[in-house]
Amino acid sequence: MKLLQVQNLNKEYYKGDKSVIGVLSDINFSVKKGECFVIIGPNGSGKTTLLKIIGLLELPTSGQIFYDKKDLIKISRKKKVEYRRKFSFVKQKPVVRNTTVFNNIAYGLKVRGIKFDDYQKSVDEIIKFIGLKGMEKQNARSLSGGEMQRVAIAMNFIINPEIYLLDEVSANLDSMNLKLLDEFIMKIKQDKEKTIIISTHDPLEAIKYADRIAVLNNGQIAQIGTPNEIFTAPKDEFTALFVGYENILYGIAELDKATGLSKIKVNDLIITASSQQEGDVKVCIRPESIGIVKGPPKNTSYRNTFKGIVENIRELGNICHLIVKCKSEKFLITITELSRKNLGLEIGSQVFINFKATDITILSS
Amino acid sequence: MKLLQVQNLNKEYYKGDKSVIGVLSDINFSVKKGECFVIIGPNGSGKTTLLKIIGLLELPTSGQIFYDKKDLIKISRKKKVEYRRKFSFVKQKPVVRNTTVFNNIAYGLKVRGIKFDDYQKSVDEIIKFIGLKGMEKQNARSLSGGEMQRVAIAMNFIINPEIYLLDEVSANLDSMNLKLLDEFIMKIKQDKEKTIIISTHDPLEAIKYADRIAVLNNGQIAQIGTPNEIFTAPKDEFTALFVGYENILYGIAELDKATGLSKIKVNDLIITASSQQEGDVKVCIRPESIGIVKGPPKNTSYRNTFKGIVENIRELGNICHLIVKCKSEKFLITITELSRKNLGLEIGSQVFINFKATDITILSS
Amino acid sequence: DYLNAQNPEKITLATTTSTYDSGLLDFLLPKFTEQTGIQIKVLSVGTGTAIQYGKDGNADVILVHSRSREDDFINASLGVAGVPYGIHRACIMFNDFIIVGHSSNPANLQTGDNITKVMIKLRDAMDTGNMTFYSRGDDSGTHSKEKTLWAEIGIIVETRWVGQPDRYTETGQGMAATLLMTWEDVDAAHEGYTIVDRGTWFSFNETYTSLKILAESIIGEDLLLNPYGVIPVNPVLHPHVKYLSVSRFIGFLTSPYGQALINAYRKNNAVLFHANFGICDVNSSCPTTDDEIAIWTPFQAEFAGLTV
Amino acid sequence: MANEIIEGILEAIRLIFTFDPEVWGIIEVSFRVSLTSTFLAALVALPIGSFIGLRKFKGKRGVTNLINTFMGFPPVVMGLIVYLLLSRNGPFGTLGLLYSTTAMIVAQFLLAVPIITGTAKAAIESVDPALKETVLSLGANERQLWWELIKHSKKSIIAGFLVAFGQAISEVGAVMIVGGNIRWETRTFTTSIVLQTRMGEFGMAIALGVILITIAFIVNYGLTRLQTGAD
Amino acid sequence: MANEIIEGILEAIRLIFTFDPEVWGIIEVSFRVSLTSTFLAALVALPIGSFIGLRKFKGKRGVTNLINTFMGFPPVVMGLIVYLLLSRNGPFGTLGLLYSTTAMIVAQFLLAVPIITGTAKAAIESVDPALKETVLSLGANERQLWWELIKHSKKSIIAGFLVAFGQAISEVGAVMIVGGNIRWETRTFTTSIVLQTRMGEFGMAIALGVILITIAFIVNYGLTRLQTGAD
Ligand SMILES: Nc1ncnc2c1ncn2[C@@H]1O[C@H](COP(=O)(O)OP(=O)(O)OP(=O)(O)O)[C@@H](O)[C@H]1O
Ligand SMILES: Nc1ncnc2c1ncn2[C@@H]1O[C@H](COP(=O)(O)OP(=O)(O)OP(=O)(O)O)[C@@H](O)[C@H]1O
Ligand SMILES: [Mg+2]
Ligand SMILES: [Mg+2]
Repeated sequence: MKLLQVQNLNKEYYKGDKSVIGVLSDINFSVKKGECFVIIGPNGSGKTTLLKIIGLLELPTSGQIFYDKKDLIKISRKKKVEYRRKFSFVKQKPVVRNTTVFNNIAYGLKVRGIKFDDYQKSVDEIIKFIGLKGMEKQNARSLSGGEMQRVAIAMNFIINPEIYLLDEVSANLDSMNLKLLDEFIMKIKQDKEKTIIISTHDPLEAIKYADRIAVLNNGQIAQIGTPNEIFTAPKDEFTALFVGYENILYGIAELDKATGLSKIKVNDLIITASSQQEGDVKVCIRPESIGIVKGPPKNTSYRNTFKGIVENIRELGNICHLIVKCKSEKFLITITELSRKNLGLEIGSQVFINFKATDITILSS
Repeated sequence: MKLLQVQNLNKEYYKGDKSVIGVLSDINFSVKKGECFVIIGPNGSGKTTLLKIIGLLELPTSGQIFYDKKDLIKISRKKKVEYRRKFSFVKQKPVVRNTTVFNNIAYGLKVRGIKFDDYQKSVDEIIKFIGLKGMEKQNARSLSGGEMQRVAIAMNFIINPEIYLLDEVSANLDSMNLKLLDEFIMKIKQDKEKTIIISTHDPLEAIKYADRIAVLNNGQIAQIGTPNEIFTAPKDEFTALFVGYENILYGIAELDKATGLSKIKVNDLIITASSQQEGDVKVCIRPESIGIVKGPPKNTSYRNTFKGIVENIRELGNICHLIVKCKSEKFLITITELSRKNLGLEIGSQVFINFKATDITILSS
Repeated sequence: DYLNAQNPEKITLATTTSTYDSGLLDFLLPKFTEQTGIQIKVLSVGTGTAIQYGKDGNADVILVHSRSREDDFINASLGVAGVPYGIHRACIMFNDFIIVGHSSNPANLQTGDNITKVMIKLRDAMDTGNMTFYSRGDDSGTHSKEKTLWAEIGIIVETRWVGQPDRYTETGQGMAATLLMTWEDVDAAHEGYTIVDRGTWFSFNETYTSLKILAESIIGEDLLLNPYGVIPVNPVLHPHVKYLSVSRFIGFLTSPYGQALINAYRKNNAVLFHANFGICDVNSSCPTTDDEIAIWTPFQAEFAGLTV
Repeated sequence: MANEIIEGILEAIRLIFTFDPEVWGIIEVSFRVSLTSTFLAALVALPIGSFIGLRKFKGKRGVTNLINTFMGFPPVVMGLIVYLLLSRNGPFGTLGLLYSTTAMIVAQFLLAVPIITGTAKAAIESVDPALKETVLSLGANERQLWWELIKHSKKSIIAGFLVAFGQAISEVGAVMIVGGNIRWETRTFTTSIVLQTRMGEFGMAIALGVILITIAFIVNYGLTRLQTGAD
Repeated sequence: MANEIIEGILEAIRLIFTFDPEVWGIIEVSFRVSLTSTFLAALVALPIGSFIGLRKFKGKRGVTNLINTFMGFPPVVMGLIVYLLLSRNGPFGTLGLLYSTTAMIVAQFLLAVPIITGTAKAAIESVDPALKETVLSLGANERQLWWELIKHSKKSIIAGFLVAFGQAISEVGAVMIVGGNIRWETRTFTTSIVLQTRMGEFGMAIALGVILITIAFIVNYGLTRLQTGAD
């Protein structure tokens, strides 16, 4: 079901010298209810502008945005408030009101007419969750970069919107707080009623969260697809260069009590990982992490070894990309040209691929 | 030569409820001329506060900062301007003046009394360098997050200060612009007269730039040392958890014309890498990237294979850390407990370590 | 305030600043209120404004000193549709004008100079640049009087000294301010002279000690006299005015008691106003007609027998 | 010179401490009229000023100009206009409001509205647009946004209010015309000062000025606490 | 009512287009005096206001209060004080400045200084402290920082300036006392309006008001372009 549909969207700005510059041109995509849609693109590609237009904070020069078949661009000022309340918007540069942390987080509820007694508990809870317990009364303007980012996240998450718009939401967060953010987002993803649109310039973030990815380049959409499509089969050079490559597999993880490792069933392969996840997961293996050996390896620390056939070879200077098919799964592998020559690899060669249980990233999906 | 010396620095703030909170306590360190000093710490640990105090933008509650033996805290308002001009300060959240990109970048030169004719060329050049050619006349307030960050960087780099203070300088930059920043910083590092102090919460950034690292935890310095010391021998659990682990080796790279690969001499080891760097470099190999085999591997895509002895084993649940000594270098390696048991590894075991030429990061140092 | 406006026991008197500022009203009015319970709100403004207030019906009664404009005010043909703005003027008192200047007296005014001579001397001194004449230039009673005096020697001030404030300064302000400016002008080359009513003069003569009376009315000359008239606003035109209370007020002013009070009022030990209701000789400027006397006499009864 | 000023100050002290009923009446009228008119003006002007500051519309520059011009509307003329309106033969003559404190409040209100409108507009326009976006994105409706921006630019808005109050309390032209400077009723500090000046009582005029300034200082103290307070 | 106003407007048009020399003289005096005094006041008040806004010091609240109070300094009292200073037996009597446009400029200057100081202070204090930090870190000295903040809060500062100018051009108490309302010399719009009012010539008074407002509108148009301009 298409919840949000962006059609023929254009946005132009006047530059200082009054010449017109197109920032977004002919943007078309739609987002389904319950989906996590990631917009990835380099600096200045128009991500923030696009999110702002969707969030009804800016007007497009032309084009439509349908929400449940209603064109949001055309509605009245008053109606806009109503629709804006269906969105939350974590800004790239968080701005907080000149008041306490508590009041900032409570604001979204307050403007919706909720009474103090009714929101106090949930605000306290979320403050605890983002690790700012004890700072409720501090003026939010005096927070550190990461603290403020967390307040901005809490501010927007507490209002429990239909659609979350997150603009480079992980900026300024350290590794621990990134995990917190992951938890937040995963929780939302579980709720099939909630839709997420994230913008980022970080391919890893896109992999982490995306059900689908749109690659934005210079105000135009270069490619839309699943993470696997984007990362293993980029349509153009820009996408290839910008997002890089990554093996992304979907599987079901089971914890092996004896070893403390996860066994992940990916179609007809079983992959071992040191993370302790269970259930539906995404397995990410960097093409650089996979090694190739000719004979079946023995006595190694590589927990994952699969037999496969080289399906394709792309030479890229001193390195090359191999596509190796192991049973029904394909792997993208980066090796040096030297290795390829030494091993005498050609299309059709039989090889064994090797990767460590500690060297894969498992994301719940 | 100690250029900057921070002594017994304390900073306290009043919280909303008027209780006092210590943000920095008893900070002591010194920075040598020409050094790149990285302060790493989680959100809210006090990095920004520390940099602001050094940059004379905030007063400490107590303590001294000596610059060339002069205590900067005690000098007059007027003198402060003079010393402030020796610093540049890229803020965590860039703020630009409400004027064009050009004027923003030129501002630091203008306030130093330099005439338009004298700075015009260098401003134009730096604008080109940061990829904002054609946007000179755009109001800097309307820039995208990454563009603004680049303007902030250019604004501060063009004034050619003695000491660069960079607060989470890479935030908001996409991968291409990160490379640009690397170039900038490396260029400064080559100039032995220039000193850099960087704050970050990203261990990789610390590795990339640091000559020395200070780990800040909750307003206190947990450890100061070289990247290698910090990343392979963290003094406490906090540091270990926060910075993670990384093998960092120093060597001299030579390009092998025939293969297009680099040969890096690290003491008595030669490491092969697919990057095409030459000269003094830092070699970073993630502990997860290194595999272990019992017998000498043959016919593999692993360009780097070294014989070594297991020196130490640390068990960490389902995974464990091995320290393997290969000739005079030590490697930290993460494998699963299962692998260790299967391979029967004990302290003193002889093993071969394996890693791919494509799976190491080479940084010029 | 709204209620007060409906209350006939409160009437509004619009008057010129000279009567109010001299303190006379503060002396008289409480005595009236004491007798009748009628309170009087005083609006002390310029002559023109006082008359305008009367015309607009914003005052119940006016007390001014500009004979020609008073005549216009009660002139039916200048009213609204043949109804005059005011009726039954009563002249209640007068004082006189004097000419003051710095003691160096460059115009060389002499005691005993008649008014024509005084004006000629002033004109000559002004023309030679030896003095400045300070005129109120505000169409007030005093200003009208001044213009009449110039007209006596054939001068029309509007055209004679136009744009020459060094010789003829129009202050456009009240008497006090004009007197002050006359005093301040110390420029030896052309020292200041002005015409002032004796009431105001007595409020300031001890402050501006360098100013002296250089000319005053000589017996038998009424040109310098300054009669004050009180006129009720016409209730035919403005039905809301409290004509009855106003009539009692005028009865008070014109009664022997009121007249005696006026004569008794002193400031700086000087008599400022001379009561003249019903007196008809040259020295009182004889402004009240028999009709008017007849109208007000009945209202005086209320105050019979009262003594100062 | 020194004479008059010292005399004035001594007289001021004497008047205050002898609780001269006339002086206290004047204090009451002055502050009641000026505070009421300024507060009422703020009620009207804040919404208008912020509306103009917030919205973009055709003719905005013209409106801005008009407001700026009306900031300097001569009080005397305003007094005249209100006089003509409230005059017995004017449109509202039957209300009988002329020469009452109500009339004075009306005139000062009209003078204060443009001042507060203009400063509020400028203050609202100076707010960082990013804050506006944030507040909107959190679901604020126009009224809530407006209130947020007002709170944010509190300092400048209070400064504008203080200017308007200052002008009101020190204004003389309009209150003189529509109030009539009637003793015990509509006499204010300023009309009283004018009267004393006219009567050559400079010392007394200055005494009244001293008292006015002193009380204004105390009133401002309260308002200023708002300004330098919480923020 | 309607009479006087229409009559006033017609009279205003007639006066302007017949180039009545007296009216043009009044225009010249009014605007010269008020513009000069406001500009001079801005020169003094901007540095003071921003200094107070920028720095933290002991007694800042007291100073703020004082400024706010002096925003409402009664022009009549200011007129008196300047009069006493310039009077023949006052300390500056020998300068012979009384009843000159210079004296009027002095009085209006003193009235405008607190208004501009107060609004500038509030405007400077409303600037995001992060901008201040950035400008300082780029090496600006105090003067340069100050100028940056002024530019940044341009809108509110111009609003303050416009208020001060508006008050100056419409002020009557002080210019009347120290200028003397001398025809052909120190007569301004407002003193003239007062005179016409005293004479009961309400129509003429309104005519002058209309002309004043019209010209003020044109003057403000220029100043407002600065305010809504580049920014
Ligand atoms: N008001 C404006 N006037 C002119 N140009 C603008 C304006 N706002 C944005 N732009 C330009 O539009 C382009 C897209 O901006 P946007 O903020 O959407 O980029 P982004 O993809 O979010 O980049 P980043 O990753 O750096 O945040 C940029 O080049 C920016 O300079
Ligand atoms: N003015 C202030 N009042 C009260 N607390 C403050 C103030 N300024 C900073 N703090 C607190 O001091 C601590 C350190 O802040 P600082 O900005 O130095 O952290 P940081 O290390 O830069 O963090 P981040 O990585 O999030 O930017 C934070 O907890 C912050 O809330
Ligand atoms: Mg962006
Ligand atoms: Mg920080």
